[in-house]
Amino acid sequence: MIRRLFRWPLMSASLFAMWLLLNRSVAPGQILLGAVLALALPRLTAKLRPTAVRVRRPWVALRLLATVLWDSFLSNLAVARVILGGRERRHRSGFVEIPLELRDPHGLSMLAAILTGIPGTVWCELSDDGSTLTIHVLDLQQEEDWVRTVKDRYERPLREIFE
Amino acid sequence: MSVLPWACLAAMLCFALAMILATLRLLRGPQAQDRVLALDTLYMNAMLLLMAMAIRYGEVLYFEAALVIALLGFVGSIALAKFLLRGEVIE
Amino acid sequence: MELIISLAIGALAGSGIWLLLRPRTFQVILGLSLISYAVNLFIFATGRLSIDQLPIIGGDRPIDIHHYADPLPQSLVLTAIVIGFAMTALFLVVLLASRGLTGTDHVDGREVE
Amino acid sequence: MNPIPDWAALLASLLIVAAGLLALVGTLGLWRFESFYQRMHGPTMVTTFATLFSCAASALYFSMAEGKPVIHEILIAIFVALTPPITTMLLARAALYRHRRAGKEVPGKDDLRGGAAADFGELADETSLPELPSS
Amino acid sequence: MMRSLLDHLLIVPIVLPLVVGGAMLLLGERRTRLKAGINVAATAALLATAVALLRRVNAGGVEVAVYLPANWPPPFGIALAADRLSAAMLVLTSIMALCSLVFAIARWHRAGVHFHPLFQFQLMGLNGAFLTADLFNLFVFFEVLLAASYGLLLHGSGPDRVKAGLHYIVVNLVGSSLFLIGVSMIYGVSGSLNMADVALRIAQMRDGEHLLLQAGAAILGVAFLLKAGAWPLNFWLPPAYAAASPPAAALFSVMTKMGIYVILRLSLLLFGDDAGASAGFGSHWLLLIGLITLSFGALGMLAAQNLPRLVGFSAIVSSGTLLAAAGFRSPAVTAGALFYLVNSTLALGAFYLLLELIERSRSYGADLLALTREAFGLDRLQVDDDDDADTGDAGVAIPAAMAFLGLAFVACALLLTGLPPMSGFVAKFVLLSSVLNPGGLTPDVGSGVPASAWVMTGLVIGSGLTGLIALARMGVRTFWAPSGRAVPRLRVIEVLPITALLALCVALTFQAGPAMRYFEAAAAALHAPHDYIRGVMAARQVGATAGVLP
Amino acid sequence: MLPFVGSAVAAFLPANARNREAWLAGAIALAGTVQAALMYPDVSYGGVLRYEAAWLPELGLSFSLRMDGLAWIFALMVTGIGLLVVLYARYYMSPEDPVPRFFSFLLAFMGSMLGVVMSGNLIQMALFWELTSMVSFLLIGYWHHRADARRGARMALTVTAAGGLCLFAGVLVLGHIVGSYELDDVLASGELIRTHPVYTLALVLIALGALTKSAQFPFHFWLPHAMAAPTPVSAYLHSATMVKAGVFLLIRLWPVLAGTSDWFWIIGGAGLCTLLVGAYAAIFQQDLKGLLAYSTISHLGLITLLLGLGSPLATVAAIFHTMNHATFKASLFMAAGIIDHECGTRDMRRLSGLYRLMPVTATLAMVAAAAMAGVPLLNGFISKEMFFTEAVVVGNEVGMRFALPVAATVAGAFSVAYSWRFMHDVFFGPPPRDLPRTPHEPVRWMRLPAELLAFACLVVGIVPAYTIAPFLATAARAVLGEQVPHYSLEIWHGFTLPLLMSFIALGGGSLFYLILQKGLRLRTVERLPLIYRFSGKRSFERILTLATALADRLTNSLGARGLQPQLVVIVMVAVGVGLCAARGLPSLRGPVAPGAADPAFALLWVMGIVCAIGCAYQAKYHRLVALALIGGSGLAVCITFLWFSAPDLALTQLLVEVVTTILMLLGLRWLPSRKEPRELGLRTPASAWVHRGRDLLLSVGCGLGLAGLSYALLTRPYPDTISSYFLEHALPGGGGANVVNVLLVDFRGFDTMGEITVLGTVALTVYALLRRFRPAPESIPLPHQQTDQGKPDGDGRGGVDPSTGYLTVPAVLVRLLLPAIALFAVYLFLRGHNQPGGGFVAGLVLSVAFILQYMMGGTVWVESRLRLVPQSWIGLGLLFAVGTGLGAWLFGYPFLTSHAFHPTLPLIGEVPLPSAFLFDLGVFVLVVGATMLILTALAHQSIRSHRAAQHTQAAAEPGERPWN
Ligand code: NA
Ligand code: NA
Repeated sequence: MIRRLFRWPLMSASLFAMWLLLNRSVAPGQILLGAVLALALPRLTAKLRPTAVRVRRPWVALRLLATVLWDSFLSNLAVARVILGGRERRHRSGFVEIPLELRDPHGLSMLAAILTGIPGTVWCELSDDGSTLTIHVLDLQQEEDWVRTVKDRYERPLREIFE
Repeated sequence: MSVLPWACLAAMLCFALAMILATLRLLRGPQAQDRVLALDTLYMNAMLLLMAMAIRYGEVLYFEAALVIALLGFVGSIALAKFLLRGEVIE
Repeated sequence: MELIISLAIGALAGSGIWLLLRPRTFQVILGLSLISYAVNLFIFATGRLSIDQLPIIGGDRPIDIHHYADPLPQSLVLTAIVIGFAMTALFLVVLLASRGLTGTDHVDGREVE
Repeated sequence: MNPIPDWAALLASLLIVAAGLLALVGTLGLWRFESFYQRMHGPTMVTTFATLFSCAASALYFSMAEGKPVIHEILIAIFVALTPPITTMLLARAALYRHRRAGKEVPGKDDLRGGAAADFGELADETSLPELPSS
Repeated sequence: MMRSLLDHLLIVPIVLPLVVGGAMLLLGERRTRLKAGINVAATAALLATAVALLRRVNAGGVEVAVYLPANWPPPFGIALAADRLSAAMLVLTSIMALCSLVFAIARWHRAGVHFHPLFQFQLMGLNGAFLTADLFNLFVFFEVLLAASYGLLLHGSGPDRVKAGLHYIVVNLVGSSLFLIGVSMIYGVSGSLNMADVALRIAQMRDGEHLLLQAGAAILGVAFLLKAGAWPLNFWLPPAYAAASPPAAALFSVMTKMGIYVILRLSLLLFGDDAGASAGFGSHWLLLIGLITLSFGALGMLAAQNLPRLVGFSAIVSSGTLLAAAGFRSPAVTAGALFYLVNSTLALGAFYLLLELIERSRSYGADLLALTREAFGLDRLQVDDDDDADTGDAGVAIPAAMAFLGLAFVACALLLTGLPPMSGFVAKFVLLSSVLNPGGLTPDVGSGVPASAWVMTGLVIGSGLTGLIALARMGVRTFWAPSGRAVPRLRVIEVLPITALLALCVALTFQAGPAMRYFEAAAAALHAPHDYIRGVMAARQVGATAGVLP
Repeated sequence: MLPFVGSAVAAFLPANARNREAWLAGAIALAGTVQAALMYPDVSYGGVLRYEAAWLPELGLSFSLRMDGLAWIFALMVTGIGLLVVLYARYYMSPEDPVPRFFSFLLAFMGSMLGVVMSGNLIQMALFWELTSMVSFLLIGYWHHRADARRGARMALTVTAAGGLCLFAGVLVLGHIVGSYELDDVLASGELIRTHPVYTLALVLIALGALTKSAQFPFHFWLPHAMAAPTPVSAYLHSATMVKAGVFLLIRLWPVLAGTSDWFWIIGGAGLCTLLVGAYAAIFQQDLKGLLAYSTISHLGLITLLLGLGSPLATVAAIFHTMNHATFKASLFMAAGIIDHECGTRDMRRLSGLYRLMPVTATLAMVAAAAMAGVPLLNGFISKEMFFTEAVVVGNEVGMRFALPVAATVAGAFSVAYSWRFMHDVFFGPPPRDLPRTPHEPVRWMRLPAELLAFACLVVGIVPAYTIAPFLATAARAVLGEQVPHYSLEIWHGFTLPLLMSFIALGGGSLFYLILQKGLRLRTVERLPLIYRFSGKRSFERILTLATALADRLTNSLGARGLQPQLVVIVMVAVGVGLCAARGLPSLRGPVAPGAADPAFALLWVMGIVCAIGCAYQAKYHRLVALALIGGSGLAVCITFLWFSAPDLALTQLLVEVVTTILMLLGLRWLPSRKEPRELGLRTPASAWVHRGRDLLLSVGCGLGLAGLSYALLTRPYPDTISSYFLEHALPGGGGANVVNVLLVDFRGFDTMGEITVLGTVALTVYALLRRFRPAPESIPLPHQQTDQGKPDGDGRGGVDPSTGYLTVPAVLVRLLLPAIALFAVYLFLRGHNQPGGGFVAGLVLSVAFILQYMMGGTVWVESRLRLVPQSWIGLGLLFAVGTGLGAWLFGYPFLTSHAFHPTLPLIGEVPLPSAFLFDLGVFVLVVGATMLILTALAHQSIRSHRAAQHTQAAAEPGERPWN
């Protein structure tokens, strides 16, 4: 019974946190209601979420988050420079194909969120078999650098977390 | 006399200008995907505008609307994108 | 502010009317949507413009209409938005049906000339 | 609302103005870049640090004003991090498809060198969809 | 302190259809027979309620029955108010509803899904609009009735219906926008939505404001004129009514009258003699528009090449007549107009029902259910449609079908052209006599009547003539032409409603005296709305403080 | 007292047997005759019988019967001749004819006619008057399989009923003048009427009624065509009764209307023309009944002329001639009918020498014809003498010293001529050849009516003083009262001018006939010499056609069938009306100072307006662009709401925006694209530019108008609004801090109930319409995107997740969001009463969450995992909302009264639970149901395409096998 209730602990926890954040209150009533909802909603929507999430290494995740934030900050500045800079700087963009080993859908999603969330790179296309990822890079100097960056900085931690 | 309202106004002006830029792209295109992208950007800027407004008037409730845009503003854009990609929104 | 919002209402209504008078059903539906924006803003404006006066009781504002935005036009607009949404949906389906049954998207169900 | 300390006001001001500028620059990118794929990069600035700064400014301000920590802005940050990839990916894929259909090889050899991407901007506008399948 | 149902009488005509409609949705798409039964029972109950209400307001003492849904005092909460006019309209609506429903059960209700709930929602809208004393609530009920009417108009689908429906919807959406603009302007100037309250506030308005209010009222008026089918806002009407399925069209004959009702009600309430600078606003325009509409309708009847279109134009004629009558602003004329209104509604309803039977005799069987499934060649795959076990027309065919059709046609034609012995003649007499003798019948010693009265008389008579010419042509073509048409099979439940409506008209002829007394009282109250205003404004909440349980 | 009621009732009890019907009809007619006859003592010497029943007393309309001498005479004529006609018709009608209908109409007619003559109220008379037109229409068209019958019936109806309407109008005018519609009152107010300014109007209208009914020039043309009716009908209606109604009316109102020059010229003029034209035309008819019809016209003209002369004596003559004409003409018609019945034709060119075959009938006919010609010793002679006398006397008075007598004599001669024609052409000459039937004498009972009538002609003609005199006196007194002049019904007045005229007429007429017979070969004349161009019938039909065409053109130019012109008109009217009403406004800007403009807000609306105009520009060929642009405007609206303190509106607007976009896109799938004209190599015609210019002006004008209105409103002082009450009572009374929400669910919850009904209704309509949806053929195949790219994996059937490949990532993210969005919906719903939110917004949010899943997983996959029955949700939502409202009844409060419960729970404390909350729950459920129903109904259409694609594949496969 308990196990069935807590089949989606991470999601339930997130929902619970979201509820409290939304209500900006930690009154007992809100906690109770939040708990009920946090347990009920994942259950009610379970059928529509066929793929399960498994997060193994929370530490890696935190470290990844920090990396991403920092990269993103730098990229923001870089992209701003490109936009405000001269015409020639805006002509160094191009596609990069990256062979992927990550297969977990949630891992892929996170990778997508990361790549898209970092200015300067855009997730464009994942081949149907999931083996090759095409991204578009704004300031493309060295194709190989980008492949390495993506695989080392993001793919590997994600594989650790999700696979 | 605080600097914050003025800062907020300045930020709001920025966001509004950004919205106009997005609108220009929306009008100009040239392709459908550009326009969808512009619309999405428009929404995001609008969300930021609302947040600045929330600070400016010290009213936390404006934030709710921003939250709705953050959570659901993308739905219109992905519907458009899906339409471009698949020819229909719901298959 | 009053002038801006009046101009906004006017521009929305004008664009809407222009589209309303066009011969294609899709133009008409967009025109109706624009008109309903204009009308909603117009209704809203009848309660006058109040900045930072949410019609939510609380804080230390005296309960007086001059410290609150007029809630009544707001509730009217809400109703109007909902009804407008419903009508847009209906009209959309009717125009689709008309396109399918008549073979044209002209509002009169046949091409002129 | 209680008045907030000057340092907080100043910090919040800086954050929100920075957010404004970032958003403006990002959207400017939408306007200035010449190919669709490049244009996709600009708005990312709006959804990342412009949003983050705004959220920070808001959290700072409301925490000070209400005298208790207000961090619900974090929700916005999370959602804004999660949702744009969906649109962007679908759009990018759609753009690729449409370009291929129009006869361009994307991503082709030229693209990897850069420069040729500008050509895509001149493709015929095909916005009046859906089209008839070309038999 | 359980209060009797009688206290809630005013809300029943609104709540009953809503409950029944909602409950029928839970029954799913099948089980039309059960739904038909429920629907008939509910509509009959509605008729009973309406009659009870009419008796109540017609009894001495209670002139205006007021009900406060949600129990907030006027002018703040929404108020429902029934006076003689509203009650009469309710009765009329229920009668039309019952007749068209019974007619529909013969076959039409199977032509598409959800006929029965839509029908009930339509009734809810009509009843609500007749009862409400709140301007915005009026808008809401207008939308309810329009939404349902869209559904009923499109019921059965098919190219003509969809085409006409498209126009009808667009036009009405524009009308709704005007409605909203008008109402909100009135609110923006007067600060109230309660009709009685607005009427009180108008009297105290300063210069610029009353002009703005009049502008609002004028725009509002355009919306109602549109619904009433006034020229030049009525081009949508003949095709829409012709395309609607007959039971829907019959019910629609009440809907043009809805526009008239509101115009009468509001113009006399808001711009009555006490309205200060705004008194009498718009009546000249009403008269003018009415007369033009009347002429237009008369011309249209003459020009019409088919029967449904002809009847549509005769609906326009009756609208024009009523609008012009409203423009006279005289209690006597209004009373006559009300009599005319009832008569023409019944007649048009009967005619629309009859039309279908006539058309059926023209090409029997081909008209029914425009089927659209062949589009894909996938008939089987589409979700199974609504036809239950029997396909509808296996009933008792009544004998002498053609004779019935002919007689009914003649009766309808007489009603619409205002020829004896049907009540149409009495209606025209009543109307014209009061137009020519607004102060009652007294020897005229040179006081004279305005030219408009003569014009009105001429046009009403002239419209009768064009109607007669057109209907005679159609009738001869339909019934006397040696076309060897098949004798249609009619079912008793198709004949019954038509007969009932015509019988009511005959009864109206004989009971013209009592009916006129009722309408005179109704008109007097309309023209001197003090009682209405006082009744609405004086309504009290139930219980001392609302919202807290005793 | 009420024979016509009995007859009318009986008329609607049709039986099948000819005899029974005839007996019934005969009995009623006989009863009527007897009853009428029995009333004689009461009405002679100026007595008046009255019967009155209240009908519409307030408006001066009562059901009143009034029998005086005139009415008595006419009533007797109606019933008496009616009796004879019934008897005649019993044998005339063939067994194949639907006799019940005939007799029922005949009786109905008798009733109506009695109603006309016995009406004591003018309105009631007009009523019966029209009734006679109606019934005569049915009787004329009795053999409606014949084209001439149909045409004749329509013509008669149109003319007489139009006249009847005029009469109705005239009577209304009379009533207006007199202040009463009662005949007694009207008859007492002759002076008032004749001096009233609208006397002429009344006279013209009433004259129109009378002249059309009595087939007077220029409305005479319908009567000959009415001869398509069965002969009994002609005999009854078109000689004895209905056509006499006009005359009756003129006699009836003679005391009040006559005596003016208007009267003389209108009535007399029409009568004179009719007299001559009718008589002249009668000579040249080939149809027996046609001859009789024109002669009837002529005689009616004579009567009308007599009445028009305005002298009392002429009026007496008119009454007398009316009676005489009824007798001889009815018998003539019966004779004609017998001939027709026996010979099978009425064509005088084919008939001849019938005297030998049917001597009795011939004798009868000749007696009657002689009476018609005015031969001495027959009744026609006496009244004609009176006419000649008056023509001489009155002609001198009004300055027509020669014209009137000459005209009278000429008319007399004509009438002699056609009487000759009738007698000579039919009964004499060589025996008839190749007739359809071999004629012989008819059965005795069929001849009897004619015999009786002919006998009456003789008797009255020979001994008038002992037969007709008292009755005539009675009638004359009823009309003229004390004015009754001295007159004598002697046959011999000595050698006077009238006698001379009589003889001139007799001789001249005979001579004229001879000349025509020999010289013009009368039998070959096909159309009327000299005046055939002025055929009333042709003019009538031309006028009708013209009127119809004109009406058609007018309707088309005053109306429009297209939508755009209609909308242009509506918009123009709305703008015009608004401007007109507000034109007195001293200045647009009112006294209230506007607030300081915020540059950010201005920029926002620069964006909003650019989007709106862009949308207007792009919508025709670039739908997707327009859709995106309108989203920009919507966003501006939404932010504006928030700017001016309307968070609920902003939320709702935003969500509606999102849902609408999805909806439109779902729709665009089925709307084939349009190509720009330049792509197709077309040029826009100039007329289109004109239209566009007009529309542009109109839309700019409309926009400025609305902007002006709103600016005027915004700068006017804020009224003392009812909203203050809502602010004050929201928390204490409504139990919520968010006043807008309290308004929605409590103060004006009734509106919301209607609103959700609208939503539900529309959803049902959409669903019903899509059930029978036929998409455009071009849009049926799968979109090229899908045929080109295929689907990554499966089609979602059998639970296989279709979101694989490039759809994986979006699907994962969207599915992760589902519980979050659902939670958000719950949040918005729960706090709606105090903060922005509420059932509607929450419902939309949840719907969007579901639709997102549809977008990712496809319809089939989602619906295999999520069973929503949106229609039940709609029903449930409605019932929940209404149920909450009805709950208040239990506590004795009106519908929808809100109650706040405040249960205190352990640990949590007091929980505010207003009943409005339950109401809002209903709203929530309904909104989810309706939105889902609309969206999924559209989405389900796509399944068709997929199936169609599968079908074509499946069909293609077996075909390919043989090749492998
Ligand atoms: Na990026
Ligand atoms: Na305010």
